[in-house]
This record gives sequence, structure tokens and C-alpha cells, in this order.
Amino acid sequence: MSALLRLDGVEAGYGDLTAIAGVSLEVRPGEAVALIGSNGAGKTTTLRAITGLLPLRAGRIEFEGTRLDGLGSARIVARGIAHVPEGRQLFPTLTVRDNLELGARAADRARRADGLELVFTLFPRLRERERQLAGTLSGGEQQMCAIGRGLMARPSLLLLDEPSLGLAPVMVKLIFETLQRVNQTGTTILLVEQNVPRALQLSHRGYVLENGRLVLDSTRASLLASPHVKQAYLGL
Amino acid sequence: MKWVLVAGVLALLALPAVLSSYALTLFILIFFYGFLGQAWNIVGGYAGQLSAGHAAFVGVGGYTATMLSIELGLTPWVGMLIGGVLAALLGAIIGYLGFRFGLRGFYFVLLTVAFAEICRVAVSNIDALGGPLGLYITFTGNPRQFQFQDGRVYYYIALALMLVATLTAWAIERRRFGIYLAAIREDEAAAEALGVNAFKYKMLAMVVSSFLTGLGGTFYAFYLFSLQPNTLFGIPLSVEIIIRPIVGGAGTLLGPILGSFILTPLAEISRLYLGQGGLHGAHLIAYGVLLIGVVLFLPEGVYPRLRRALARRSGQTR
Amino acid sequence: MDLTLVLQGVVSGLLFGGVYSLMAVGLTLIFGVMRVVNFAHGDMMVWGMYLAYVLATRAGIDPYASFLVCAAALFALGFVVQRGLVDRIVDAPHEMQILLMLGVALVLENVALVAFGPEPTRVRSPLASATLWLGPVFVDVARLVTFLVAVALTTALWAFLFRTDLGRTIRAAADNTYGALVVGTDVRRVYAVAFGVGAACVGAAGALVSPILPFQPPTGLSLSVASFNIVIIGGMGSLLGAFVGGLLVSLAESLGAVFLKPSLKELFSFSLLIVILLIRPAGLFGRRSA
Amino acid sequence: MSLLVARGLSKRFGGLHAVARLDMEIARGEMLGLIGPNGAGKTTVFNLLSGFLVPDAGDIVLDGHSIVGLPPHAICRLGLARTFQIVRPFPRMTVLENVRVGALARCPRAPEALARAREVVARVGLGPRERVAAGALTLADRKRLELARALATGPALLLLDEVMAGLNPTEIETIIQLIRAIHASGVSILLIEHNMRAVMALSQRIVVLSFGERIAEGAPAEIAHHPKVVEAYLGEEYVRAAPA
Amino acid sequence: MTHRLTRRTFLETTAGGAAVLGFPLPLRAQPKTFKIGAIHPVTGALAEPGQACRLGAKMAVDAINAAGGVKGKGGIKLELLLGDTQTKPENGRVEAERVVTRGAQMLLGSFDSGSTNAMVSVAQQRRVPFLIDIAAADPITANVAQSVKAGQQKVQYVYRNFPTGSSFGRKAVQYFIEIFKEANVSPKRVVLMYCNDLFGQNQAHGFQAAHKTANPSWDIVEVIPWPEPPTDLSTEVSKAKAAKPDIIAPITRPASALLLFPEIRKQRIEMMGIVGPGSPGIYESGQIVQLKEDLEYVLTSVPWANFKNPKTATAAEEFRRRSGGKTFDTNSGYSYDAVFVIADILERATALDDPDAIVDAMKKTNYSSGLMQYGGPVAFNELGDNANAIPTMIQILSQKPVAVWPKEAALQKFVFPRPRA
Repeated sequence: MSALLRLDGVEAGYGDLTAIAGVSLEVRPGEAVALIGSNGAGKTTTLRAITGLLPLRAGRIEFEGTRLDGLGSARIVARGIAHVPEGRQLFPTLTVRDNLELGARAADRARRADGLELVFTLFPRLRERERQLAGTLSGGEQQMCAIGRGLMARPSLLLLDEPSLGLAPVMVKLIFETLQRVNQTGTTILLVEQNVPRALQLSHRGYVLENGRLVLDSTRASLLASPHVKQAYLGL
Repeated sequence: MKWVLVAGVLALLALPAVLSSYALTLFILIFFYGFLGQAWNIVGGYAGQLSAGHAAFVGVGGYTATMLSIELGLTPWVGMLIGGVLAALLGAIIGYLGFRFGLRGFYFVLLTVAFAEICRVAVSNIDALGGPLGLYITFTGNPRQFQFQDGRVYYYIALALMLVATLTAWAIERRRFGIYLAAIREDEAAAEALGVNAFKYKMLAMVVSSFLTGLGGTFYAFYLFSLQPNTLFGIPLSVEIIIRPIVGGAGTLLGPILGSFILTPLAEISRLYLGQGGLHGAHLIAYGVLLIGVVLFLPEGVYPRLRRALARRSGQTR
Repeated sequence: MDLTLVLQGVVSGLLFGGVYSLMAVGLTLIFGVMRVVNFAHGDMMVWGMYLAYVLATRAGIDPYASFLVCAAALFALGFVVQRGLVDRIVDAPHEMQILLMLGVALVLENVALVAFGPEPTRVRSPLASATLWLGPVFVDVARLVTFLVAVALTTALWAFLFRTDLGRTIRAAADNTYGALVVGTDVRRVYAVAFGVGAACVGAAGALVSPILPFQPPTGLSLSVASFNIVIIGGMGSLLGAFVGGLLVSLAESLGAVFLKPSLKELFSFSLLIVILLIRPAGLFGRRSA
Repeated sequence: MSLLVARGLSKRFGGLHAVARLDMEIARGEMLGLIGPNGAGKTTVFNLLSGFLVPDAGDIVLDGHSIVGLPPHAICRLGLARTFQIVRPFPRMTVLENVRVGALARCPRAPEALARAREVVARVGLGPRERVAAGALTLADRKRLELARALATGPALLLLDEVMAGLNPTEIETIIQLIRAIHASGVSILLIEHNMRAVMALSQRIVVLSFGERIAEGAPAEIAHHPKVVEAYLGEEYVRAAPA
Repeated sequence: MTHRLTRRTFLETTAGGAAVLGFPLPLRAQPKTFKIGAIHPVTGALAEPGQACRLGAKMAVDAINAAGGVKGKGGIKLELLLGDTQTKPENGRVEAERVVTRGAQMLLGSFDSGSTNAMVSVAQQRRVPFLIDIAAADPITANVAQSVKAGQQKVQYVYRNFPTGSSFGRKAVQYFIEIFKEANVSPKRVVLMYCNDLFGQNQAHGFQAAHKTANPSWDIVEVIPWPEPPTDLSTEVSKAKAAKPDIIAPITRPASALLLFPEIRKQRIEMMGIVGPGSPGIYESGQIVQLKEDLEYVLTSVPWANFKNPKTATAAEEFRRRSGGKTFDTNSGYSYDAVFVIADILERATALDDPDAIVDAMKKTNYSSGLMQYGGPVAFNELGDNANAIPTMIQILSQKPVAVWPKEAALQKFVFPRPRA
């Protein structure tokens, strides 16, 4: 099976800091892949590089067989990659519905109602909060809204950055169960997450990033058992 | 660099011997705006608090010295200091309100504009201060009255003012005060974390800046012999005060002077060559385009770019 | 105190407030979205007035009709200013942005001087001389119309921002630029459009008030200052704030003129500004940014 | 006697209880680690201690004086210095000038401050780069600079917020050495760190925060195996699923 | 004499093209023209009157040169060195210095009192005779006269051919009284409304002071100043209406006139009429087109051209042509006359290269061919002012401004009280 997304020797950074280097990975259609690693390991940078929010310094990124790098985020999003960023990055003074609809691609505007319906089915809580300003939502609801906004684009690939951050365990559970359903209905997922068991429960495979480099590429079971993981988080 | 500066100052001291009276006048304005720009630079450049109402201090200083001279016969040499103190008092009030209430960026800009406008409207409505008609100073040429038959004396006074402000800025720059101001401008929270009492130092900068600017009011009054609220407290004068240091490089020692040496002659040249024909206003269009050009091509101001260029060149020759 | 006079002061103040509101709405949009303080705002308004003047004198189009054309022309100007100038200095220090807009203001004012000459002028419109009487209180029809159009335009702008995709995208970019990038917004284009819409508002405002407000090239500065006042009082970035702020400032000045020397009336708006800055820096309807 | 004592410290942001009734003590000469998952409230604690935030409730006593409500600069002068998680150098100043700002808190005269700054710059290993503009430094050097600046204020207690984040192992190793040296010179240290290896290696005692509350406290070895800690970090499932 | 020549030579050497820095240039040939520095605000807030002044002065120079220059001095031609104050006092000084350095032997200007007073210092410092064409603030000349009297200055170089603020007021009150008498009405309540700027305040204070002195049968019941330029005058007019006026006495600028007169009509104030102590510009064709019926029957006291002088109509026509349709008025007219007064002075001066000789001739001026309406020949009193510079009461009748008072200036009989619509 050919890869949906392929990173090849990607290098990116901020100013004079090189955040990631030589990162090569691939995500196949229908998969859920976890990208794990400690703070500052370069996970977020990798996602930003994919969505074109950060220019590449080296390497290439292919999506559905065509090159993405250098396109700019607007065009990349239009190709079907949705990014649910760390910290959610909602529009706090806009309503939940506005936030969601802003996620829809321009071309999809006609099918926006279907998209909303889909999101509201996945997250009934959002339907209740449809007219509320996003800034007034609880943390978990904000995360739902952010994921919903990503799904509105009907993406073939969904990038998720730390969806469990700062959430109570119950909420984390709910979010991950929903993500699982999303994945099962055909959306490919690349997930950055520090809640390793949660991440691995969802994912088929995982990559471990350490200091901007991939150190491990493995399946769920072997990752769970791997000392790398515990080491990365607890320094043991 | 040091020797270049010393040579420059010596040249400026000797220059009146060969200058025409007109050129002398231009230099006087260059020095005067260099002085006002340098005074502004202390709070607007070094401390990064963009005051756009500095005309108010010129106005308070000028009106004070003039009223004291007209009503009480007090020599403007003393009136100048009293005017400076009153301007500093106004500066302290504006600074206190702005800094205590945490007004940053454009909010501070507009607070200062509002204060200057309030002064303007108030003075326009106080008959004892001449109202909009203003105050008219009798030309006597008497040095005790801060007046001189020979234009060169004004030249040296304006030069002295510019040098005093520059030396003040220089002294501030190398002391704790100046280092703290620069830290506040760069990152106020980080400065606080390093023990910098940002409020106190911003206040001090405002007071020193408004005091010096207030001194300029006396020079303005006794060089141009009349004061009107619209010219002395108006926004156009505030703009004149701030554009020179910004063009030259805000927060640098030589920026305001460089800015004044660039903009004053350019304004004059454009008026000379474009102001004579039928297109009244063409020279101000050119001036506006020039300001836009500076922003687009020298976004840090002229001096920082010049300094880097010089450093590169001396690096290459070595 | 003469009660009729007070009543008349309130009516006149509120009606003229429509002019102020219209002026401030465009500025608040530009600031709210891009955090750019448009020092050329008043000069853009004066250009709106001159365009209306040209259309009225050359083509015989009444400003109450031509304001749409003026809005379109100013949209283009605003778009170009944002795209060609402001956008290029986003990383420069704050003072440079001020300098840039001052330069733009200087150019606009003096191009107007060269093109139209220094005489104060006004656009004649049959509406401008009509009046209505409610007992002893008179209502100026031109100001009433301007007031109503101000309400309509503010509502239309509100509808644009809150009911259209582009408007929503503009609000989103203002709210969280990074978030907008993440969802694939071309933020630079959105900014240029927002600047254009803001300029279009003030262009329309200029055309609409050209029959009741005499103008000449230097008028821009005082209009800019008045607009800043209103926008800060109402809350930067808030449409409702700009609208209510306009009415409030006008009312304060009108009542100031009733009770005190009218030449002191500007003191009211500036004092109001300082009080607001100190007790509620985000303005009456603004949200305090974190 | 404890150098710093915090009692019942609480801070809410809107509905979020960022720090809840936290008690904490730092002994003179101690190196204390403060850890917890992202969003646990660690940086809020730093902001409360250093005066950038005023607590809703609770008291903070530094060296016998209550410092609640004091502005950051005053707290700094009482001997508590901090670094920022996202480094905040003064970008247009050189390394030396940056550190001199801190040094001026102890030596009001600029030349002495400069001498002190030079000494501190050398101590953190930035000597060769002292004339470089801070904005042009690499991340590792900026972190070092952040440390040097705080150190130059002559603190009795140093609050370090993730000084190792984003650094490579070699760089981390040198920073660890540096922190050890600073500690050895008599400065007490409170350390927020995600790099567990480093925090375990450095700290004498560790406090663990989760959702604004202290869930554990103890020696590094105990903490690493404390079930609540493992759960906070890796989730309840991990505790069940993974081999210990 | 020698000393002065050397000084002049020095000036010449530093003049000319090196305009900005004034570095020495090769010595020029002896000047074939007499240079007059004509400085006016042709940009900025006062650009409109400033441009009119400049054109008036240019026209006069053209007329004099076409007629053979200053005949008594070998037909030397006049040349204007133009300056723009941008309505800023400092530029009054800079421009004066520049034109003097470039060889101007006299100064002319400069409309606004601030710039004018800045030019005074240049005139006194550098001994350049200065004829103020327009600027009404009393102290400008009075201060110099006082300084000469006190012995602080030797010679007064500054003279003014324009009514001062206080004389404006005196004349206006006088005209009011005379017109009411002539019309056989006795209004009681006058509301004074004025723009609170330099010009308006000067006029209003002069008017109030003169009213107090004259103590006529009418009272100033309300004084309403407004900030200039105003954005809205409806409340001001309501306030005037509430004072139940018989007469509204407005002092407007062109911009405020556009607001005030329509507002007065719209608010339907019952009164005898509008009689202003001074409103420049309301008579401009542009203003009349704008204001139409709102201006009809409005009386105002302004310096006005004497159309009984046949030359005036010719000059007015030329001005209309060269200005693109504007009225030959206070500004253009006084600048025009000022140049002719200068030519007259030069004819009589014993030497053109001696400023003091020019001043001597200036003091003896007795010029009666001016195009403006004077109360007598142009002559300068001990303060340096022309006491015969007086305003004229004009009225807009059938959409045309017409001189109606004093009687010797009147071309038509005034219509007052105004007829009811």
C-alpha cells in the first residue's frame, strides 16, 4: 500500500535553532500513527512543517503522491490535511458554530451542513453549545471544538497535536474514543501525544522522537513494552 | 568614532564664521529639532514609551517663560528653568497615569495626544494667556531678555541645547538608568524579574524628557517671538518632534541628531525646488513619500544601518 | 436653563453623532483586525468627501447615491495601503508604523491640496437644507438621514462580519492569527480586505457627510483625532462601541456647548477619553486583551 | 529555617483552578524539583512566587518576610530570581549587556556591574560570546544567558523554568554541570523540568503537581515509582498495561 | 556706507544656488532688479488666503514692471522672491532669512500673525524694511515701536498697511451704530458668535472692547465662540436662538461660514438680520454658490476693494482670470496694494541700497492710489500702522457682494432689516 503522507529527511527550525532534522516517516491510508516524545523533541515542529506553517530547510514532504513543501498552508489545507494544533487555537470571540464552519474548505461550503451534522453527532456536547462563544467553553469542550473544526474540512489526513493536554481523565477518555471512531470511519490520523497509553491505544504504529530525531519506529505492542518510552517521559 | 564626533563638534563651533544668515537659521532649526528629538528620545526611544504629545511640554515651557517675562519682567534665563520644571510636572502627571494604569503602545500614544490637546484647548480659552491670538514678544535684541541682535548667538544656544540633551542622553545611556530603560523597552516583564522597577525608571525618563523639552519652549518663544496654542500645543509640532529621532533611529544616541540633519534640509530642499511652482503642496507630497521610503527601506532608522555599514567597511579594510 | 435648548442640544448631538459613528466604524475595524492605528484615517475620509464632490459637480450625482462609489474607491486605496505598505513592516518597531501612516497621511492630504485646492467646500444636496419641526425642536433632515444611514451601514458591516464567510474569516484572523493560518486562511489577503473594508466605510462616511461638514485638505487631521477618541472610548475593535462612542462623544460635545462656552467643547471628548483610558482602557464595549 | 515557605497558595483563572491550596517549602541550600504533566500549574507557581501573579489566597514568606503583593522587581531584590520558560533575552543587547541588567541589582554603579556581569558570563561559559547580540544566540546559549542574568542579580533562591527544554544531550549535560556549580556556591534552587533524567539527577527532593495540586513529594527515587506520579504522567492505563 | 556695501557684498556672495547650506558662490553681477521677499502661507491650514496674497503681489509686480518699473530709479524692475510659511511661525523666520540672504531688500507678508512676528525679528535683526500686507494682531507693530521708544532698537523697520484687530472692532461698532440709525431701527439684543481662533478672537475682543467704549443702545446679550474649524454648529445656533436676538453678529472663517449660515436659516431665527464684524471669504463666488440664499442680505465688515477706482475692476478681472474665478478681496487686494506702496516708497527713497533710506521714505508715505477702500491715503503712524486702513460694510445682494457702508464707499443702499421671506 502506498503512503498517504511521506516525510523524507525533513529539517525545520526557528531562527538559528534546528528543531527537527532528518525526520522521515510515512502514514498509510486509514492508519492512525502516533508521534511521541518528550517536550521539545520536535513533535509539534513536525506537524507544523507538514501543514506548511514552517518552511522546510531540507527534505521533502509528499501527500497523495505530490509534493506539499513550499505550497503554503492555505493550499495544503485545501488538499485535505487538517491540523488540530496544540493549545487548540480556537477563535475565542466567535461562536462554536462559527469556529466549526471556519474549518470547512472553501470548496466544501455547500456540504457544510453535512459537516456540522457529522461533528455534532460525534460531539453532541457541541450541539448544545452551538451559539456559545468558544472562549467560554471548558477545556474539554474546546478540544472537541478544535477537533470538530479540523473534521469540517473533510480531511483525508487529520493531524492532532496533544489533544489530551490539560484535560481531566474522563474527558481524555471521551476524546480518544471519538477519535477512534473518526479513524474507523476512514480518516487517517497522525497524532502527537504525551499520554502514551492513550496514544498507543488509538494508533496502529508509532514513532518516537528524541531531540529532533526519530529514534524508533514500531508497532503499538512493542512500543508499550519499549524502555525508550518510559525513559523519554520519566527519565528512567 | 570618538574623534569623528569631537571633530564634528569643533566644526560646528567654527561654522558660523562662514555661514550665511540663512544657513545659520537652518542650522539653528536642525539643532533645535535635534534637541527636541533627543529629549523625546529619552522616553520615546530609550524607554520605548511612545509619547506623541511632547508639544505640550514645549508649550508649557514657552508660555511659562514668556508670561513670567511679560508680566513680572523675569528674565527668560530663569523663566526657562521654571518652564522646564512645570513641563516636568505635567510629564510626571501624564507618566503617572499612563504607567500606573498600565497603558502601553498605542494607548499611551493616545493618552499623550489627549493631554496635549486638552492643553491646547484650555490655553485657547484662557484670555490671560492670550487665547488663540497668543502672546507676542517685543523684539529688543537684549540678551537679558534672551534676545540677540546677532543670529550667531542663537546658533550657539541651539547647539548648546542639542549638546546638553545629547550629553544627558549619553550619561543616561551609560548609567544604570539608561541600561534599565533599554531593558524595559526590550522586555518589561523580563526587566522586572531582574530587579528593575519599571514604573520608577519610566517616570524618571518621562520627567527628564519633559523637563528638557520644556526648556526648548523658551528657545522657541524667544527665537520666533510669538506663541499660539495651535502651533505650540498642536499635534503637528508633536509630529515634528518625533519623526526626526524615528527616522534617525529611536533609542540611539546619534539617531535624533542624524534624523534632524537629514529631515530639516530635505524639507527645505523640497520646499525650495517644489514649493515655488504652481503645485502648492508638491513638496509635502515628496516629504511624505520620503518618510514612507525610510520606513520601508530602513525600518530601524538610518543610524543603526549606517553604523553597521561603517562597521562592515572598516572590517573589510582591515 | 432653557429646557428647549437642552432638548435641542440632545437631539442635535445625537443626530450629529451619526457622523461620528460612521467615521469611527471603519477605524475600529482596521484596528480590531490588524492592530494598526491608521493615522491616515481622516485623510481617507477627506478623500471620500472630495470624490463625492467630484461626482456631484462633474456628474451631478447626489452624495446620498454616490457614497457607494466612494466606498469602492477607498476600498481599493485601503487594500493597496495594507498590501503594499503596512504588510511589509509587520516586524518593524511600533514607532515605524506610526511614521508610515503619518507619511501616507501627508501624501493624501497634499495630493488633495494639489488636486482640489485649499478652499473649504461642501457638497450641495437638496436634502441638506430640509428641516423637520417637532414642536419647538428642530430636526435637521440631512443629519437625520446621515444618522439613519450610519445605523444602516453599521448594521450592514455587522452583517458582513457576522453573517458572511469572508466576514467571519476576518473576525477569525483578528481573534487568533495562528488559528486562522492553521485552518488554511490566506491571512495577508484577509488583512488587505479588512483594511479595504475599513477604508471603504470611512470613504462612505466622507461622502455621506460631505453635504453637512465643510472640508478642505487639512481637515483630515482633526477627523483622525476625533475618530481615535471615539474608538478608544467605545472600545477598539468593537463595532457597537464605535457606534455608541460616536453618539456619546457628540452628545457630550453638544451638551458641553449648551452648558459652557462652546469653544471648550472639545475638552469634553478628550477628558472623557482620559477617564475611559484610566478606568476602562479596553473601552466601553471592548474586551480587555489578555 | 526554611528559605521560602508557601502556605495555602491558590490561583484561579476563570473557571480553572491553576494552583490549589499548595503548600511548599524550600530549605536553605536545597535543590528542589517541581514536576508535573503539562498544564499542571508549575509555571503559575513560579509566577506567584516571583510576583508576576498575585495569589487569590495564601502566603509566601521569603527569608522571614511575606512577599505576597510585592512587585517582581522588589522580590528580585529580596533575593529571589527566576528564568522564563520561553527565554526572554533583550534581543538587541549583547550578552554582556543583558547580564549587566541583572548585575545592576547588586552593583548600582555601571562599571562594577559590568565587571560582575563579565564574571558571571564567564562562569556560565558564554565568555567568548559576550559581545554577540542576544537575538543572534543559539537556543542553548540563550538558555545559558537567561541563567546568567538571573544569577547576576545575586539571588539566594533561583527559580529555573525548563532551562533544558529544547537542548541536545551534550548541551543538557553542560547545563546540569552549571546548575550543580551554582548550587554548590550556596544558591538554593527550585527547578521546573520536563527532562526527567536531569531533574532526577539534580534534585534532592521533588514536589509533583497535577491539576494544581500537590500529589506527591519525596526523594527522586521514591517519586519515580510513586503510582500517583506514574499515573499522572502516563495515565492510569499505563500503570495497568505496562510492566513496572 | 562702505560698511553696508561690504555687508551686501557678503550677502550676495553667500546667496543664490547654494540655497541650503549657503556656501560661497561666485560673486553675482550688480542686481538689475529690486528684490522683495514675499512670504505667505501657500500650504497648510491657511493655504487659501496665502495663495491669494501671493497672486495679488505677483499681479502688482507684473503691473509695475509692465509700466516701466520704478521710474525714479532708472526703471529698476521689481522681483519677488517667494516663500511659503506652511502656516508655521518657524518657517516665517526661515523663509525671511532665505530670501534676505538671496538678496531681498524688503520683506512682504505674511498673513498669519505668528509667522509675521517671526519675520519681524529678521527684519529688525538684519535691518530689512518689512511691509506687512496682512496680519491684524495689534502687538506686532506696537511692540517694535515700543522697543524703539525704549531705545532697545534704533530704527523701526516694520510697517503695516492693514487694519489692526482693535481698529476692526472700532469700525465695526461704528458701522453698526450708523447703519441702525440710517435704517431707523433700534435693535436691542445682539448675539456675537465667533470662531475661536487667532483671527476670530482678535476681532471679537476688538468688537467687544469698542462696544464697551461706544456704549450704544444695543447690548451684546450672548457671546458664543466655537472651536475652529468646527464640525457642527447646531447647538451653538440653538444657543443663539435661545438668546432671542435682534441681530446675530457672526465672525466666521470660510469653513465655519459653510456651517453657520445654513444652520441659522434652518433654525428659523426671527430677527432683523445678520450683521457681522468680519467674515472673510463669505463673498467668494465659491461660497456664494455653496450657500446661495443663506447668504442673501448678510452684512459683514471686511477690508474691501474700492470699485469706484476704475483700475480696481481691471485688477479684479485679471485676478479672477489668474486665480481660476476668485474674488479680488482683502487678501489679494492688500497684497496688491502693498507692492504698489513699496514701489511708491522706492520712488521716493534717496537710495535703494540703504535700508534706513527706505525706512525714511516709508515713514513719509502718503499714497492714495490704492485699490482697496481706505479712509484716506496710506500713511504710517507712530506705531507703524496705517490708521486709514479700514474695513467696509458689504452686503450680499442678489448673490453678489456689494459695498454698502460707509456712505462714501457704498455702491448700493443696504437692505436692512432684511425682508421677511
